[in-house]
Amino acid sequence: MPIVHKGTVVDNKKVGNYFVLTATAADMPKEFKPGNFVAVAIGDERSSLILRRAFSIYQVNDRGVYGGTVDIVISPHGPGTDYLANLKRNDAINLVGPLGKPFSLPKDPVPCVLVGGGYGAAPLFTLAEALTARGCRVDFILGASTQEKLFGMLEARRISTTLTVTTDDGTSGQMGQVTDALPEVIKKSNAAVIYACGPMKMLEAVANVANMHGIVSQTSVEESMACGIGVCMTCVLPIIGDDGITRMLRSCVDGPAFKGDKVRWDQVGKIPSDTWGAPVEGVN
Amino acid sequence: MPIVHKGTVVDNKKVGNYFVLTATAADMPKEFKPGNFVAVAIGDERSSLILRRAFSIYQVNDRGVYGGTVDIVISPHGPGTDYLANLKRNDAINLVGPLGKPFSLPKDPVPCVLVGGGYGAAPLFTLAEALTARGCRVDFILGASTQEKLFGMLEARRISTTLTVTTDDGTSGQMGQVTDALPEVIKKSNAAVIYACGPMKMLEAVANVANMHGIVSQTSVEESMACGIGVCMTCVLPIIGDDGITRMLRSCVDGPAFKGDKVRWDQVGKIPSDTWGAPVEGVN
Amino acid sequence: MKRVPKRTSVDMSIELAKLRLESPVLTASGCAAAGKELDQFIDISTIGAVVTKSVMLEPRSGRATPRMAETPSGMLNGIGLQGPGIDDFIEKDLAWLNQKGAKTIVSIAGNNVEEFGKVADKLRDIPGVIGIEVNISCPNVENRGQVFACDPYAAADVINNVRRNVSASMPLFAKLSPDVTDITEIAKSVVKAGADGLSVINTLLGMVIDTDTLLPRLSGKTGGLSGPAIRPVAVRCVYQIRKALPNIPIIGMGGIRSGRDAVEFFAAGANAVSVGTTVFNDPEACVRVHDEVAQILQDKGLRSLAEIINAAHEELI
Amino acid sequence: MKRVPKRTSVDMSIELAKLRLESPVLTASGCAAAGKELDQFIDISTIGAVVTKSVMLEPRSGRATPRMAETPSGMLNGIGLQGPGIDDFIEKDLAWLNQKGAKTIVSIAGNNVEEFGKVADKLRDIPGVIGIEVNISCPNVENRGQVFACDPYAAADVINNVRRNVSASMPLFAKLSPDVTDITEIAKSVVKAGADGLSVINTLLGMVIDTDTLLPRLSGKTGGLSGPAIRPVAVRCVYQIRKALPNIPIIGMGGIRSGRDAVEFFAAGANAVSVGTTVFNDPEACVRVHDEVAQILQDKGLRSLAEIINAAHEELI
Ligand SMILES: Cc1cc2nc3c(=O)[nH]c(=O)nc-3n(C[C@H](O)[C@H](O)[C@H](O)COP(=O)(O)OP(=O)(O)OC[C@H]3O[C@@H](n4cnc5c(N)ncnc54)[C@H](O)[C@@H]3O)c2cc1C
Ligand SMILES: Cc1cc2nc3c(=O)[nH]c(=O)nc-3n(C[C@H](O)[C@H](O)[C@H](O)COP(=O)(O)OP(=O)(O)OC[C@H]3O[C@@H](n4cnc5c(N)ncnc54)[C@H](O)[C@@H]3O)c2cc1C
Ligand SMILES: Cc1cc2nc3c(=O)[nH]c(=O)nc-3n(C[C@H](O)[C@H](O)[C@H](O)COP(=O)(O)O)c2cc1C
Ligand SMILES: Cc1cc2nc3c(=O)[nH]c(=O)nc-3n(C[C@H](O)[C@H](O)[C@H](O)COP(=O)(O)O)c2cc1C
Ligand code: FES
Ligand code: FES
Repeated sequence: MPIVHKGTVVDNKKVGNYFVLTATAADMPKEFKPGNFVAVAIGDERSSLILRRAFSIYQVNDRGVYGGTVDIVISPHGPGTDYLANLKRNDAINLVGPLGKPFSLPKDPVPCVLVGGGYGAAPLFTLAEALTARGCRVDFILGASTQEKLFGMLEARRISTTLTVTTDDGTSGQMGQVTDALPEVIKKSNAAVIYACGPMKMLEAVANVANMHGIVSQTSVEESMACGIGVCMTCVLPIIGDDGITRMLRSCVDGPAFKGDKVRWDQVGKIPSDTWGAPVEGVN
Repeated sequence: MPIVHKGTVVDNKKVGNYFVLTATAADMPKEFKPGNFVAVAIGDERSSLILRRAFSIYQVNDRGVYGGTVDIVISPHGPGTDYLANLKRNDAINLVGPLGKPFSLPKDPVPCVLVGGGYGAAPLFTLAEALTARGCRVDFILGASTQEKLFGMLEARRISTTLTVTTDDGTSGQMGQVTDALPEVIKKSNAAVIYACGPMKMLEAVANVANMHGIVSQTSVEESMACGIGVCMTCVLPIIGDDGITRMLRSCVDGPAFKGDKVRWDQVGKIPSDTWGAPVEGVN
Repeated sequence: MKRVPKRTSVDMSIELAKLRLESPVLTASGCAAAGKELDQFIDISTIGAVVTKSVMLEPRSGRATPRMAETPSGMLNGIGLQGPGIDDFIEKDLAWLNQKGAKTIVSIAGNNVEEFGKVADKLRDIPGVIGIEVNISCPNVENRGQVFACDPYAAADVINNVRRNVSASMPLFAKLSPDVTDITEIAKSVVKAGADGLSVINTLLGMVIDTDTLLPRLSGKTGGLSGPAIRPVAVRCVYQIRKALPNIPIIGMGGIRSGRDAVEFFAAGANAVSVGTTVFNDPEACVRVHDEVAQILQDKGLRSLAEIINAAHEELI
Repeated sequence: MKRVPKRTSVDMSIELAKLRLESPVLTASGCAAAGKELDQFIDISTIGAVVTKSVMLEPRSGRATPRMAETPSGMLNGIGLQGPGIDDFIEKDLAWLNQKGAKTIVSIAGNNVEEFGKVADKLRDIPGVIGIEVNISCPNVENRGQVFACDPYAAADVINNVRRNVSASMPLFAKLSPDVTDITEIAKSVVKAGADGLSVINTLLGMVIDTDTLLPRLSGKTGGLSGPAIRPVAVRCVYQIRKALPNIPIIGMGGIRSGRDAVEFFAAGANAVSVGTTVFNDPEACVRVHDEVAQILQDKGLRSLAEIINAAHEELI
């Protein structure tokens, strides 16, 4: 069960272009599963920003000196993320979580490739641990536009069989995109599942590669969210159900991870005309 | 000329029920005269509180290690004052000032009584210095509901000929109100002018005592202000002009100090029917 | 631990149309889905009532994303009434609410007057529905037509039709839009047509433009503005309607964030309040607001909420 | 040091009705008095124009205090048009503005249709007045306090009368209220009656209740809501009017705090903008907003403000 926690910032350090913020979080770590996220309030009741911001949970610790804590990775680029990046030790921070469906884990100890784009890597490290604990081989691919925007290279190296790094500008690893490296990694590792988190375009490309190789992908999407808890219907995208019918599902409670072959990638931001309940005339 | 200054908090200490906040203020101290106030923003552009709050300038320093600074006294009791009371050293603070007409000083070195109610004492200390510099005798009366709400006793004692203290509950000084002590102080000091700052009811009572003694009073009023710079017309009260006509004057630019006998005390919060431009039918 | 209202000595129960509710704080339609998700944070059976997301006759996909934009102290939404349709709603959502012991006010919407009636008819004799809120004011309907709530005749037609399709004892609340020249005119019209009470207010029509693309941020271009930003407009609407209709039950809403905010609505004339957008910020808000109101009343030395209702109308008390 | 707009390579000048202004940023009526106080902070002659506080025929005391209440990201005001009357205004305020070289748009108001005409007539042949903004968002004393701007006929009557009392070349702007069911109807009506342009929007009617006394906070009970809170409503109004009247000059306003906010208005269809409530927070706002808009245009690689006006209307560009 998610909780609302009035926490405090334990630490907030700059790492490349990002900030890794540690906050007290009471019982959240106990409830946590890889793939969950938290919704963070931006300021107190004086703030003009009334919507929470969603952040993948990067790490949890339920036995620290501060009791339970969670770590999130912040990419500052707007009013909310800027605010959080500037928080200091002991500042108040209000979190709701853990939220969202966790990643589905394979029943058998099959090889898995984890693909993270930029801060999208954040939820993959606890996932890697869980997979490893099940005996899965884990190979990592981290990509970003440039070196500063890569996240978690050292850690990925530590917990994976292989780590492949790509940057668009070649400042670190191979020049290119994660999907340029993906087929090779799939081949070498004999992957059965691909997990991916990052920009929507990357997820689409990863899902396509997985489909082409006939293997399962789980993509953790990032849709604009107002509530994060499933009550507002802002965070929807077209997902094909087991019955073959496309529905507008909430990424906050039905996701954020969806099977890559179930997302209508080319129709994200639209209502496909065959969607359950779509307007008859096709207007929006 | 007032300026808009993006300053920082140098210090913020609790004194009784109040906080004395010191902020960098660039050239404000050079322009300052006793009786001026500053308008302080509550938070940055993320704040939902968009109006500034007015505070009497308590002290200025134009040669400190931080350059120019101003001190204000904060009585926390609402969202804006609570916010300011919680500011810490190095926090950002945005000030506009110095604002308002300064107190008028007597041309001759006449005895003056300074009456401060609660944090209303704040603007009186620099005034006392200016009066003393002109050779005026200064007697102080400080009053409050209770001891914790008295402000500046030590300082008042230091810069005045006599200090009289009153509290409603008798926790410090005489039990009673400032006006209970005032006639005696007027008599002893042979006062020619009374300066007062504090709650409106106190100002009214002080003005009445002054009138009864046939001496001049200057009362620094506190009306709810939206702009503090004279452009919004929210801070008005009925003031009798030299021509005998009552006008709704802005306390931020025509005051905050007005001659006590020119304020229509019983009509504050109303439009007296003989006001310049009053509605003909007397409706509001 | 799900939050439940604190027990106090203050009587927080209310009379609302033909209803008696233990708490004056309800959810707002579209801001609590059908209660299930919120029940992780608060015990949904302990709040005044769950007002469900407006449901239509058929399933509905809603609008394309982006469906929302944050605004100063508020937000703009253009969900487009995504929902499962009334049959599925009754079968799943209502069944869940009943099993939980929640009090449910079902919000209904329609593309035309007839549809409203059909949806209402489906709710006839369904157990657990304590009231129906008729959303005649959603500005987001994809149908280009004028909003029902902006025309006294269209608004009355809808209420009339719904009234005919429900039992006489079923409390009907008409939900009004503030986007009109005179909201009391619409209020009078729907009351005459058979509404037992009024829900005041729905969102204000607004637009946010993306300064990068220079195009409207929402896929539907305009959307509904909600949150604390609109509170003064909502309080004014409640006040005006209470003045015009001294006895009509009113559910007040629009930007309620705290108990103090709710007290403004009660004083203006609301008999109950709905908390909408604030739930996105604080999933426990409905219970917290209840507790804060009780505390304020206690601090004032009052024994019941009833004592402050209409207090801002000196002529009524 | 008074702040003045930074020089940049971006052409920030605009055409507005028959006017050519060097900056698109004006003050908003009632939020800058007659410019003198702001001239301590910014060089008032360097902004687009000073729109003065609405002036009436006779001196006016305004309403009793309290005249304002702060609201989430906004404020409520009920000043009641305090002012010196048109004669005194011309003699003192306008003389000062002229001496400073400011461009002045005089906002006028009246208790009835005739009064508007009389005030306008007084301004005939007075040098330095580059335009007149007609504040029809005030109550018509002769018609039960009905606001002129809420009725297309009353609004047109006022504009008609003013038009007859000024020279044909004098640009007239009608200032519209958002408190109407269809703002484009009022817009069309006043344009037909002779308005050369529209000022969009005035405040929204609102109320704040003091939770201690349980009574309305303002002496006039209701007041006008302004500030960032109302921006989405204002942008929507500008957008709707631009769509309905593709060529009418529009001064956009309502909650502009930053250059980004102003860009929303330009994209929605405003040819110029007024900054109101924000001036209370930042006395330098008119110049700052100008600078920020110029910077945004420069960052977009654009050479003139004209390139973004109407950009949100795909059909118009
Ligand atoms: C499941 C999930 C996990 C995420 N994990 C991370 C993470 O680990 N690190 C990180 O830096 N960011 C993460 N994000 C994105 C992050 O939530 C947005 O960057 C952030 O909300 C933007 O807020 P802002 O005020 O800085 O920017 P603005 O763009 O100004 O935000 C304005 C509004 O839009 C919403 N919004 C805008 N972009 C997004 C977005 N991409 N996703 C959700 N809401 C959005 C905001 O919540 C806010 O209400 C995640 C998003 C989701 C949905
Ligand atoms: C000239 C002047 C000098 C002042 N000097 C001091 C001082 O030295 N120390 C001190 O603690 N306070 C002083 N005040 C009062 C102080 O400005 C208010 O207490 C403060 O604005 C209240 O803000 P709030 O958010 O805490 O409370 P709220 O009551 O919630 O304020 C809400 C709104 O009302 C306005 N407001 C409410 N009360 C007042 C008031 N009394 N005066 C002006 N605006 C008000 C606020 O500016 C704000 O916009 C002074 C006021 C004036 C006019
Ligand atoms: C995301 C969202 C969805 C909404 N959906 C509905 C709806 O389906 N039916 C309805 O009558 N009102 C709907 N509303 C309006 C709210 O019920 C409420 O009237 C309005 O938001 C004002 O209250 P608030 O400021 O507390 O949110 C919705 C509001 C929001 C923010
Ligand atoms: C204190 C105050 C006084 C105002 N006085 C007038 C006025 O005299 N005439 C007028 O046309 N508008 C008046 N307005 C409305 C503003 O000009 C403007 O239309 C409105 O406030 C919206 O813009 P803003 O959000 O930038 O303030 C006033 C607004 C405020 C806040
Ligand atoms: S963010 Fe509200 S339903 Fe997903
Ligand atoms: S506070 Fe605005 S005129 Fe005085």
